Amino acid sequence: MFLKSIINEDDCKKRTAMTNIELNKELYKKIYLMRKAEEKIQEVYYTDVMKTPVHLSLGEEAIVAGVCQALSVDDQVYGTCRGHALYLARSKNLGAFYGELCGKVTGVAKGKAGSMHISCPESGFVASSAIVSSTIPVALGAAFAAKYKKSNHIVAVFFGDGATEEGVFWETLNMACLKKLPILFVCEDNGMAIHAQIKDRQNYSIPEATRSFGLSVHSDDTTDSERIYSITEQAVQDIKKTDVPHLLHLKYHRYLEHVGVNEDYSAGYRGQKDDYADWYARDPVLFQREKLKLLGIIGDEIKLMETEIDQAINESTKLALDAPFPADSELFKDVYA
Amino acid sequence: MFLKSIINEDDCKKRTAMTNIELNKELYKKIYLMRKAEEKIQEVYYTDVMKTPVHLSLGEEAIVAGVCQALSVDDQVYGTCRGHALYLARSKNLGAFYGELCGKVTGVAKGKAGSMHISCPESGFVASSAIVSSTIPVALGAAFAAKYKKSNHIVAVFFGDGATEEGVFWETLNMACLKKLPILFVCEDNGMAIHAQIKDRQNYSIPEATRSFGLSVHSDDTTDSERIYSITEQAVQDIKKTDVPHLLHLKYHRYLEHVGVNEDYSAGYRGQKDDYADWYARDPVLFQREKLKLLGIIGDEIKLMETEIDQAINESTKLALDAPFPADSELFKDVYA
Amino acid sequence: MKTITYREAINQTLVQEMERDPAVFVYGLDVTDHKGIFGSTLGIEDKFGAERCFITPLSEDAMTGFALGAAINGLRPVHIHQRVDFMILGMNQFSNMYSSCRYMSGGKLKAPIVVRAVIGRGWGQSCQHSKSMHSVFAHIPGLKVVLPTTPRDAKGLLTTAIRDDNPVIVLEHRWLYDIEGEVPEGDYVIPIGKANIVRGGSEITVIATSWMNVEALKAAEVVQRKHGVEVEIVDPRTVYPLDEETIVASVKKTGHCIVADYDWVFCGFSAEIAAMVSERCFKELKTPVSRLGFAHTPCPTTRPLENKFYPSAVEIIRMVENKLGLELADLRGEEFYSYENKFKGPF
Amino acid sequence: MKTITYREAINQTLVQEMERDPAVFVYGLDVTDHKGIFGSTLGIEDKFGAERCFITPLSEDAMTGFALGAAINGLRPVHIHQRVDFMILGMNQFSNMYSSCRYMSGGKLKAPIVVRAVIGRGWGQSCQHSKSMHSVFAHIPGLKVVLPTTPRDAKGLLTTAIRDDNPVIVLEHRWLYDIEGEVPEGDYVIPIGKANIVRGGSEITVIATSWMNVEALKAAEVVQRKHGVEVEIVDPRTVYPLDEETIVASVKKTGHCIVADYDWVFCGFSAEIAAMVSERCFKELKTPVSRLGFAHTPCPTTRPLENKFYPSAVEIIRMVENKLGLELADLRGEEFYSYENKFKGPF
Ligand SMILES: Cc1ncc(C[n+]2csc(CCOP(=O)(O)OP(=O)(O)O)c2C)c(N)n1
Ligand SMILES: Cc1ncc(C[n+]2csc(CCOP(=O)(O)OP(=O)(O)O)c2C)c(N)n1
Ligand SMILES: [Mg+2]
Ligand SMILES: [Mg+2]
Repeated sequence: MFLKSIINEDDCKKRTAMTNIELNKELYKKIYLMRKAEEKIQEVYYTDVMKTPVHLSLGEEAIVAGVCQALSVDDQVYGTCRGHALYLARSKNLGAFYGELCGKVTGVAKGKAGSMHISCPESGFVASSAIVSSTIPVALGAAFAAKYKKSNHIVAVFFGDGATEEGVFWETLNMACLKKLPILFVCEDNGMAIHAQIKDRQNYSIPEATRSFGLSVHSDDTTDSERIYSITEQAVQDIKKTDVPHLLHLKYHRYLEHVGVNEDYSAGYRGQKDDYADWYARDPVLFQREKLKLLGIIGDEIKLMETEIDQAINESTKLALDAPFPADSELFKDVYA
Repeated sequence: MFLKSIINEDDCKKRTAMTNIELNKELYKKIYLMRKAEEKIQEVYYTDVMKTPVHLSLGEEAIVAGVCQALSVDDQVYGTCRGHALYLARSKNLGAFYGELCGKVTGVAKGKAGSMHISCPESGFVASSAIVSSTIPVALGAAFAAKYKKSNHIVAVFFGDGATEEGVFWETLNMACLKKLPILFVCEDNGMAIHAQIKDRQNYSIPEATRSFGLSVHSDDTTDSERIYSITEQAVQDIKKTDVPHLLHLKYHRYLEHVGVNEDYSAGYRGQKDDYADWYARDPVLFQREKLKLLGIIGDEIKLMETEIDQAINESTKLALDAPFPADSELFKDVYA
Repeated sequence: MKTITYREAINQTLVQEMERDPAVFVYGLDVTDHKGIFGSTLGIEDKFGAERCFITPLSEDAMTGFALGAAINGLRPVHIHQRVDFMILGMNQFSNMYSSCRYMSGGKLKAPIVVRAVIGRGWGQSCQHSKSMHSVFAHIPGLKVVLPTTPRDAKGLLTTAIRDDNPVIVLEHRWLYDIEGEVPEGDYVIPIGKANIVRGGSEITVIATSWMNVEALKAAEVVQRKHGVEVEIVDPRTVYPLDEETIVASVKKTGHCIVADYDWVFCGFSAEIAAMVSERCFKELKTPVSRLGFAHTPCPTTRPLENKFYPSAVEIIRMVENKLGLELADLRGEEFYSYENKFKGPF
Repeated sequence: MKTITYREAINQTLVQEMERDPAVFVYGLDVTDHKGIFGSTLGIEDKFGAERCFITPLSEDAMTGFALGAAINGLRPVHIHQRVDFMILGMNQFSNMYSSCRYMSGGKLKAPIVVRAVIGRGWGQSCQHSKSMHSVFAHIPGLKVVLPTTPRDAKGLLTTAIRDDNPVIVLEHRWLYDIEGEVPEGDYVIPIGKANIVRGGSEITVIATSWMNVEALKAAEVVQRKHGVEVEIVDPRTVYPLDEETIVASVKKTGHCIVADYDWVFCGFSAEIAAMVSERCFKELKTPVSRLGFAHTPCPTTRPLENKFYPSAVEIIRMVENKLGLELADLRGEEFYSYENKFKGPF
């Protein structure tokens, strides 16, 4: 199940030529897809057809959509166990997405990876990992390879605020700056690591401390994907021009529990939903839909985009559910090359 | 072989009452001891009686003597494989020092530890390690224990510039600040890690980056141990008053090869000896000897101090050489408590 | 004696030991939240305060070294990991520091540390949330490694571990948390280094670790019913130090030995047991020692492959039949443990 | 064929492979200095430039992950560590990332990485500069582990390792660096997974790894001279994948097996070999498989204890005598390898 219209292979070439309206429509489609794809998971998860812990992306859509929109197809991304949005930003293959979550042969990794390790190397989402911080140095090596091969692409690595507490993060920053590698660090700061608040974990300010390691840092808490797109576009240009690695420190609110498909404000570790009213008022999907309207796009056209996506999601899910599981012999395949 | 006169058990209590002259004599004795103890190793090493790689302290004496002079006997220190000076600053037991280097039963760890793991827990030099950075988090735990037990002592951990490149260093800084632990980080920056210059390894400035983690930082490149003593005394007071961990960033020149007993300027990795003429002109031993003279201490008195130390070193070495090796059965002892 | 779960037994032990000894404290990621490490640390912070029960930054390496510093200064840290896979970030401290700290001090320092970690299978936990690694830890001199199976063992062994003056790694299988059993209410200890004969039998010995005891018990019951053969099950409980005598005595009696270990086979604990038994029961063994463990692959996510990755009661039954030359029993209609019947929705 | 040292063989291999394939590059602490990792990387930077041969910060964890990122993007990193003990700081990457990267991508990614590390004994190297750890790495599916013994093996196996599309860990004993042997000048490969019969013999098999082959050869010579007994020595050369067939064939022939491994015994590679041989040669074994390895202690510094910590030719001789029921030979006057005779002064 391919969503042809959503991501265009030569996006990047077109982008400069893209009108503001086209750009915003594109962003909306991506954000809407992320939102609806996750909601579909929420819907079916209780039936146990997806045997894989899920760390949903609800709330962070603008970041992933905005950053990825500013990357070219040759630029790579690396992620964490919260990787659904990243997959959907990079891969058109919705069938392989749901196939993977359902553990089917149609999955992007034949069901071996599940949600926590989802990737799509053929679309430049090269790897994700459920060990916090562990793709960060891998992305460093990827950036080195890009430079070594004199390719002109950059590598973006996504991680949470918690990941900055692992020593390997600081090791990576140092090496990236020392070797002037084309890498963009994207810190998606939701202020939480599982149920622990950032103030109980960090004595440093992420932008300040990373700046002291030599990076160019840009912070924001917008839910406007176009703004994030612009920031990223600037960062990518800078990286290529100056050889200084950049870090985007972007805040968002995690809508759901850490892992799983439910809200859990009642658990008490971070206040009630009302305490986050400002975030919900700026919800990335709502925000972008309003923006399209402001740009003069009529409700019907929006509805059309949405319907196409809804249908694709429904069909992909159905296909995944109907697809076969891998044969037992698959267990021993691809351990070694 | 105990050097009674060198370190006084209630140093700390006396210290406030110490005159400037007493203090400087004390510092000179320690620095002289460190220098001569290492020179003795240089002298005998070629006979293979010390079967243990040695990372000598020549050049750094003022730092270790100055910092330790400002600590109380209850304050603890942790070190690295370059730990001789630290041992000599804290322990009066010269016999156990040479015994350890010679691998004899009289050694502080019965010869098991050798040079690279030397310590003297009973004198508050609790542990050292030959894995770069690996006592840094251990010192963190020790500082936690001090606070937990409401003791009023602090923990000082010594390490090189290279150690700051290990992620665990930054992890430790964060936790230390977060928990407001009574810890003093002492970075002995010789600009080298083995044969690698700092500019090829670090893209950050140690004081700036550590400050951004929330520490109070003091940098210096003095070879005046009294100055280092004063800086440390201030830092210790501050730590106790403010609960903010401190870092001393102190530069020095490593006189010898990384490991072993020789000069190796001819190897070419860091220029010739002449390039470091400014350091040698300010050599900690010379400097402190001159200062004593300026303070009006006559040559004879200095000579007397030196002779006592020289004799103690000679006797301790002889005793160590004559002492027996541990019995084979010792191999299996003290693996488990 | 009360019947309680494994998670309650752990929780009770922590409370009792913290009450008994003010030097004991508990820390790690997530230990104070409302989930409380699958329930095992719930209520501890409330009872003992934030000094003795606290969370940390996501810094496993530093926080592993931290325990050593606290321990050599008279405290008794209990460091907890939601998954053993995260504990590996502290591997340098385990192999280079914990292991040799006492030895390198000439016996002057002691390091009474407990590191608890959850191992094994959950619901599609995949390759980075499912290891066991006891074979690796036990390989390194200076460490002790414990794998409690029953609620009673969990309490008795954790109590001993906390009172032990050495680093002790306690690995708890996640599925065991729901297991119920009789547990004395007061204080008691189970020595580290003493195996448990889980089931007496005379015809074949199964050495099983952790969750594999549940599988082995089921297999033994089926084999008994179908073939009238009595399987003896020995749970070493502690990987290092190892109670060789109990194992050897059992195999000398039965002449057959299967090792069902909850880990990879190659260079694993099953290899150690097989090597040791093959040497010490050389004359008595009627068939070579057989080994069962994880498939030599990373752990996959999807149902059928995950089921095939892990060893199970069915494989033990087939191995017993094979070794004793029995016909294969018809296993249709048998009910084997499956998490499928337990899971509904998120974590 | 020229006679060169092990260190020259490694150096030659790096040069030849870097000339052959521009994707190969070499990095690690100290690889460009005047000591050049005991001589094995000397001249590489001069020849290939700083892009293809460079040092790094002291950041083993990040630099281990770095190789994976480079490898899955078409490069062929050779990451070098002066001691395997430092490599342990990258354990998370090895066990959680390298091992499963290909599997988790459904076979789309490949990770052609070589990690070279120096193992073993030097001059009072003590507990943190002397491990081997091959048993631990080999335990983890997805990794390959190689222990070359001779200069010829060093070149042939390192060549194969560099061309292999998987992570391969190559562990080189420091004392072997001085060993000389005939090595073909051109290109050649030795397959990973093929054991080497170092010495033919019919009466007893010694499976020896790395430096233990030197000890075993000496032992075999003494045993031959003193007792007229022919010892067969098999060097597995690669720990994983393991050439079981060659080992099994040898033991089936001799009926006796000693495993002399350069590692701790408990849950070690010697356990794996003993378990496998005991199973597959069950009928042919006349005595149980015996194991030799490090003492179950951290490695001490001082002379007598360090000598006792490591297994040696003398112990192999005694074990052979014991297994074959021979009288103990008088070993006075025999010359055994001792580093004492080699070392004069610093490193
Ligand atoms: C090394 C490691 N430690 C602990 C965990 C358990 N864990 C999983 S996600 C998570 C929180 C991560 O927080 P953050 O990096 O901010 O990402 P977020 O979940 O907020 O997106 C933790 C602690 C882990 N997976 N890996
Ligand atoms: C984790 C680790 N990596 C590498 C080494 C090898 N090594 C020993 S000392 C050293 C340099 C340390 O430099 P620094 O911290 O500045 O201390 P210095 O030797 O200058 O006192 C290195 C790389 C080691 N011992 N441990
Ligand atoms: Mg977060
Ligand atoms: Mg230095």
